Amino acid sequence: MNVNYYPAFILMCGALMILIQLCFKRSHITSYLISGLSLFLALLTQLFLQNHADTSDVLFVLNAQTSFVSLLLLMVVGLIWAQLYHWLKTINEQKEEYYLLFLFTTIGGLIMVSSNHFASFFLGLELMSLSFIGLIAYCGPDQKAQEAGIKYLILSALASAFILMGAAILYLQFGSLSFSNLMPNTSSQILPPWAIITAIIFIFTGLFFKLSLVPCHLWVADLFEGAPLVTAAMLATLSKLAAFIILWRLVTLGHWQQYPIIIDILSMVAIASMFIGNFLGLLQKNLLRLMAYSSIAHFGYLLIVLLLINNNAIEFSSQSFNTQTLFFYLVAYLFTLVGVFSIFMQLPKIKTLDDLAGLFWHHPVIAITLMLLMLSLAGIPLTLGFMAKFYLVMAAVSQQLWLVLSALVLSSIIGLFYYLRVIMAMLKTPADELKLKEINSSGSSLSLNILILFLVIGFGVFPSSLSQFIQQISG
Amino acid sequence: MIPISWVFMLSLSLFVIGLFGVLARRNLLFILISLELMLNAVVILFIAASRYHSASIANSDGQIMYLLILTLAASEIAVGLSLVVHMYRQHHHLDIDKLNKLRD
Amino acid sequence: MTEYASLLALVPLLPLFSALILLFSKLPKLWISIFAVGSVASVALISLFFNVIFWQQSDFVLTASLGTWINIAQLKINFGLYLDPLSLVMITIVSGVGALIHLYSTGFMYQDNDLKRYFTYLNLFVSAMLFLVLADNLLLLYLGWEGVGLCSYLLIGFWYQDRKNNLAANKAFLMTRIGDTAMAIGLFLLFTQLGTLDIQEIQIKAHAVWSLNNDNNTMASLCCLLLLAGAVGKSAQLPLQNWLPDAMAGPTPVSALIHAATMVTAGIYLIARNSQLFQLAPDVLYLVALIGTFTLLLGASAAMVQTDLKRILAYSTISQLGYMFLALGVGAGASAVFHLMTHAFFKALLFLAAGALIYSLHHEHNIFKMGGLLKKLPVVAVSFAIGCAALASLPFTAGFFSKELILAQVIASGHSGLWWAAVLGAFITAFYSARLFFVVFLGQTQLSPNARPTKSMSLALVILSVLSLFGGIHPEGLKSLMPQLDTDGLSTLQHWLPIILPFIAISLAWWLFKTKRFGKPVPAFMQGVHQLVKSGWAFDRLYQTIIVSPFNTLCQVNKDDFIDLFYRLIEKTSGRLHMVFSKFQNGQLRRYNASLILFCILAFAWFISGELML
Amino acid sequence: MTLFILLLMPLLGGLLAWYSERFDADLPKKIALLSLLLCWLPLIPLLSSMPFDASSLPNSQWLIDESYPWIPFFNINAHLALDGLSLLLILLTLLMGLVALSSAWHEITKRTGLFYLNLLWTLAGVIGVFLAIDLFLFFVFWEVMLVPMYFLISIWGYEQRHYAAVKFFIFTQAGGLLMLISLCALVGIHYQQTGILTFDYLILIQNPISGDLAFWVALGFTIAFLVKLPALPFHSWLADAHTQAPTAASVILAAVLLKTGGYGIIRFVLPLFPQASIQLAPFMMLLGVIGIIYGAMMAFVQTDLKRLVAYSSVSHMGFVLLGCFALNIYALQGAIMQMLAHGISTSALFVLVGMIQHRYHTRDLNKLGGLWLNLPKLSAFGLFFGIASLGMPGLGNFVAEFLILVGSFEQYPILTIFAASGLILAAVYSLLLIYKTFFGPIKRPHDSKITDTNTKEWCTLISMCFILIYLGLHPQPFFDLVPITLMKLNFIAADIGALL
Repeated sequence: MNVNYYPAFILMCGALMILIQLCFKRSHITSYLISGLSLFLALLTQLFLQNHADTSDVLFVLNAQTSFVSLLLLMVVGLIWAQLYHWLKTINEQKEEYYLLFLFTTIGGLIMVSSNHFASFFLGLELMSLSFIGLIAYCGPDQKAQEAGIKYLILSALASAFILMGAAILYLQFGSLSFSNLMPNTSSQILPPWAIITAIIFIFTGLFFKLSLVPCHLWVADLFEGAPLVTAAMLATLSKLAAFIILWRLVTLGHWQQYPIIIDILSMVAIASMFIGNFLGLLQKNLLRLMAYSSIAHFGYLLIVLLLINNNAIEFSSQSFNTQTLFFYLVAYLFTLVGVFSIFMQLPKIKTLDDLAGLFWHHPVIAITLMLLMLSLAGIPLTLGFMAKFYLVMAAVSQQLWLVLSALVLSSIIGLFYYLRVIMAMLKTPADELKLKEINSSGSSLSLNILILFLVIGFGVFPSSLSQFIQQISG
Repeated sequence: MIPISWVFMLSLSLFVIGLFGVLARRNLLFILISLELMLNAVVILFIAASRYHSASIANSDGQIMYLLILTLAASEIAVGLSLVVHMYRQHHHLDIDKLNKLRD
Repeated sequence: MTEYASLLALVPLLPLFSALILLFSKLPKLWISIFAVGSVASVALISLFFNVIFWQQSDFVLTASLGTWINIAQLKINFGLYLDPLSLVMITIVSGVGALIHLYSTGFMYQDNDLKRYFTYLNLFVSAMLFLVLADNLLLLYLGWEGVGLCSYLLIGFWYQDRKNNLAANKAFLMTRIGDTAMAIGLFLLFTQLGTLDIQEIQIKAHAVWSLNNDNNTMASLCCLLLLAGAVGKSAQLPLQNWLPDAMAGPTPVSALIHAATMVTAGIYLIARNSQLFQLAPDVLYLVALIGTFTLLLGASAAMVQTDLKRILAYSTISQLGYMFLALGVGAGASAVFHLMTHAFFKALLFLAAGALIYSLHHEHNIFKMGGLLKKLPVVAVSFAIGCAALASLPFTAGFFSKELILAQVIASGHSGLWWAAVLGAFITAFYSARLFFVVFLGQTQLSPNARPTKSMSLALVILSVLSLFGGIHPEGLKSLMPQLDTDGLSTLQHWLPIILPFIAISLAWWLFKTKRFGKPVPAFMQGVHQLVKSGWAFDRLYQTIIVSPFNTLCQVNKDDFIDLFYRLIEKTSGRLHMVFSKFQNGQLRRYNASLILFCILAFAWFISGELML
Repeated sequence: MTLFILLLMPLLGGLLAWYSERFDADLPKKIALLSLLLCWLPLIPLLSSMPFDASSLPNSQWLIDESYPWIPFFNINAHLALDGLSLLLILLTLLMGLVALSSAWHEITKRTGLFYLNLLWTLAGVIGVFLAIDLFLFFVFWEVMLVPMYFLISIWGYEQRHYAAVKFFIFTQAGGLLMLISLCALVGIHYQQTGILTFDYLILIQNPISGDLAFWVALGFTIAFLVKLPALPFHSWLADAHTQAPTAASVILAAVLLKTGGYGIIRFVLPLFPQASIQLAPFMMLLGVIGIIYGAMMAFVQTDLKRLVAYSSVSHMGFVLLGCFALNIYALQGAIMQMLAHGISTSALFVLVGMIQHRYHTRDLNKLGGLWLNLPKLSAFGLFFGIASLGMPGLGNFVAEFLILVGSFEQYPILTIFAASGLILAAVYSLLLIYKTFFGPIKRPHDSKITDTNTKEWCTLISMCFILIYLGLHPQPFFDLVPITLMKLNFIAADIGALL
């Protein structure tokens, strides 16, 4: 068994342990600890595997880049796990099954992230989607969660169907399902050329649904609002990270960039999601829906990375720099997002902007953290978000993608407005004090905020260590 | 020997029929059924492709994918049906158009 | 010669120091007036001392420098003072008349509780005027020029409670500012063409550069035209003259000092100072003469029909300044400055006498409400009589010598048409000064004076009367500075007509006064013309319609910044776009499925369209 | 290390002030005052050793130059350097910080700790902008100085403070993003042309980029600076930001934040893009002149006192733009002098407006009138600074405007004549300001508890008067301090009028 499978394997054992523990005696704390332990061990092995894993077999590609991504994934899940216990206490449901599904989604993510073959990709995708349905519809009586669960079920099934259809056509054309040899210029032209394009479009539909990019973005706001908070956090970070890595691997390994139409589709979708994502969020009152629309916009920005054609001649458009931009942007965006969701977890009763009123004057630490996270999302300097945007602009400018860049500027200005609205809401004089009184800023959440601040602002002001680490990985 | 493009056209048309089913139907059960139809359409293409390519490269990826898709369809339907039961118990109807509490 | 330099430096600085002391100190009224009058009197003494020293020499130059101001690349400007016969005459007038007016206003303004503010502004004005007159470069002259404008704005609006005074002050400042801006553009042109702003260097370089090839005299005439515009603005000549009558809103000594003796003469000084430059542009000189003539006719005719005492004197100042511009225009700079000197004496006398009148008739301005005051206010009556005589240029008064000289020069320079207009002006001047004297001092008394002018006011009146009578000595230095035209080839008519005319005008006025026709309303058909002339040939209404109201409506229309509306439009459209997109989010699952398929269809359609076009 | 201390002092001072609010209410302002005074320490040795006569100009342009590695991958380093121009502007910043502090002393009562934190952090950001030589660091400071100013306006402002604060933030951010793109493009092109990847201004200036893309990059930079220096099409944020900001914030905004735009043009646009700025010059000068006239016309009809002063600074900044792009030595010196003089005269006007608002709780010109009777000292200062703002000779503004107009006359005479008409319009709105507030009949019943200027206000205003007079009568040390000749502005025609 290849040493690189150990992290997934450990998580699998963790899940089994929880199952066995369920049979004997239901105790929330033990399942919490088991899942925590398995996650921690998986993280350690992943760290250990970081510097000498470079084998690749049929189903999985296990080089430095994928191990970095799975490391990032595990760290994000670890951060979400840290607040799971407090949040679950407030839910009057069976607690232990949540950890089970939680671990299964992580395993699905790990598989999907390092997959190099349609089979493994499909396996990971389904494992993650189905366990997500469970996570979403977890709270029985809550009608919104039910509705969200049904929507996610139907839509993800539809998306998988599209991806499979695309895979099937490509398999018919190229005879193999692994990503690396989807070379377009084979001798035998089995299917008419438009068939390959339709296959790619079908796969794009499925993946764009997962990434909630513009034409298929309608579901994400309802899911964020309907699903329980932690599930929404997982959806925002885990499923989108895995889907984007797959999209990136498909486009780069499969050299889909030299089809001019793919470049057009990608740039149109990127520009559309930047604008529509930001316009949707403009006057949005519900905080979670706001975060959903901002994630549409951010993945619109990230799509620019796929438009960059690697040629090592120009300084900032070499293969390694494009991957660095991708990873840096993912790290920055995911950490900021996890930070925002952990803040929301600490403010249970607060759902809309008006509830936020006066938070700054009652709980300064939480308010300042949320403020800095909003600035990081907006891309104001001295935050991680700005460094990510700087990488992106450097890469795009060196390839003279002026249309996309102007869209980036205009949409981030529009985006700036609703990030400022959140900050503005916190500064307003509070309408009713009681809602703010109930927030018990306990010790553990304070330390978590400090950690998030360290990640977002620390790396924002001194990004050299992070950028060096990413530079080594992307080779 | 039936030319592969015929099979391709068959699976594509089946796929589109399933797609139409998902869009047109309002009842959740029928949506699940048409989803099943779409997955079967894909399966046909995989089997045909694997059969077509078996001459040149002796790989049976297609068949393995078929097995995977079947298991997926089964587990998906299981979860779907549990949601259907749950929905019926709460709403006493299966019309998904009425499920629009989550809106902007 | 240099030991006097420090003395020269004192001349402009003394009033400035006293103004600063008055500003920051809390002195009692007596000390305030002592400081104010003392500083200007000492400057008068210094200028007298300079007069005595330089009495024989006709071409002396005394310079002093107070340090560098701006020194970048070519632009080297320092606070340099330059004394020569022309500026000597000017500082003697400014400080002499200024000291007398300060003395007079200690009495006139004594009850006013804002005395400190009054004397600060007055001293500041005198120091600015001295800077203007003594400046050796045009930028320092411009500093004095604007300083004088500022002080006149502050002093006109001295009684700030009354809305009318403030508007008059704003009008005065803005109209002079228009002239100043034109002059500033002249400065820029001079600097870019000649590379220097030093007055003497300009004269030399101008002659070197422009007289060589007479084709680009246009540049010289352009510079002179712009400087002329500045002079016209400051000396209230034709296009920009209707601020002076409204400037009478200020206290009377202020009108005497600023709007009769000193500030309004700054324009004449500017042209006289740059006479060599103006020589290079004969067409501009002729324009100066034309402006002078038209202004003198306008001023004289308007003064003839006024009823307000101070407005008559204001319009008469405008017309006398017209004479000086005429003299400058025909190239008789020296006679212009000579008339400036005599005019300063008798016009200041008239204003101060009018001030005494107003002071004693509890602020009455309308002359037809006064009458028969000869017996009641003897000193004021006598000084007023001497002033009117000098104004009408009766023989053996100071006015006579200077005006005759100008008329002779005009004839000598061959402009007979201008001469006839000047003579007509002289006739009307004599007529309205006589009318003024008869209406105010003869006939039966309507208002009886309740206060008598104080000692200091009477002293100032007496000294000025003496000066108006015997002040007609033509300063020697001026003749050498600016060439004179020989005036012996005159025909008898041209020699005797200007001397007889005043007597005819006075007898006409006496006849009209005797038949009680002065106060009567004008017959119907003359009503329109009378009103037109009374309002100073309707220049106020003219500027109101062409400049002020269009500018006002233009600004009001754009009150809230149409560019801002553009940004508000963006704000509204983005709000509406938000509404449009959020309408899609209506929670219908089947609509979400459709969105997925929509992407496929659109992508495929794009692909097909791409294919078909190839 | 002195420059970093100068930068860190306000930051730490701010934090301390905020923390000290727990102990007692008026400790923060004392700490803020202390930290501002401490900021002068690093500059004292510099000022004393500075040779104030033109003979011994410092040989190299930079008085202090410090650089530490920051992001090695892009070889960005935290490179701060001080030359004559930035020394002048930093002195202005510190001075205006003190003025803002004095005007906020009694006015701000609630949440004072946070107020002084934001105040000092804005100052730190601005000092950073004036010192930063590394383009990336400059951009970081450019954006970061906005955040505390946004809080100043949105928490302590007046009625529509949120709208004004957001508008201010978004306008400048849009400009900033445009600058980010042109910054990256500049570095990219420079790398292609010379093979050196650097963000350092000193290296970039060695061989400025050329070509048509350079024109667009220069335009990107200029637009970002035009938004900050409110030039015409992007000026509408200034009026709202000023009317809704508290006095101290609008003093800082008027005196210092507007100058970062002018400083940016002189420091980055002119030297880095010589050909492009020659091509851009006529349009920008036209924009400047339109700005002058448009600002004056707008100021003329405003009924709100602060809006009037805000639009007047749009007009003054039009002069700065005209001066910068006239591309000759007089106009450039004039532009720098105008930035200093305008900084002082407009912030003094804002302090006065703040004092009037503090006493009469209104800024509406129709309700104010005849203040001279009850508040003679305050009205005297109002008169002085109103006159200064219309450009009275003997005060700083005149020297600046004269130099700008002389410089630009040599390039485009007709354009300068229109700009000179701005002088008349400046007189129009300044006299209107003075007449409507201080003269005229008294409209409000005089209650005795409204006092005239107290000693603190008197001292700040009188010191500003003396500075303006010193600027007007003896500007020479300020001209010697800015070694234009040392800068790479070789295309400036220094020999005007040498026709002989």
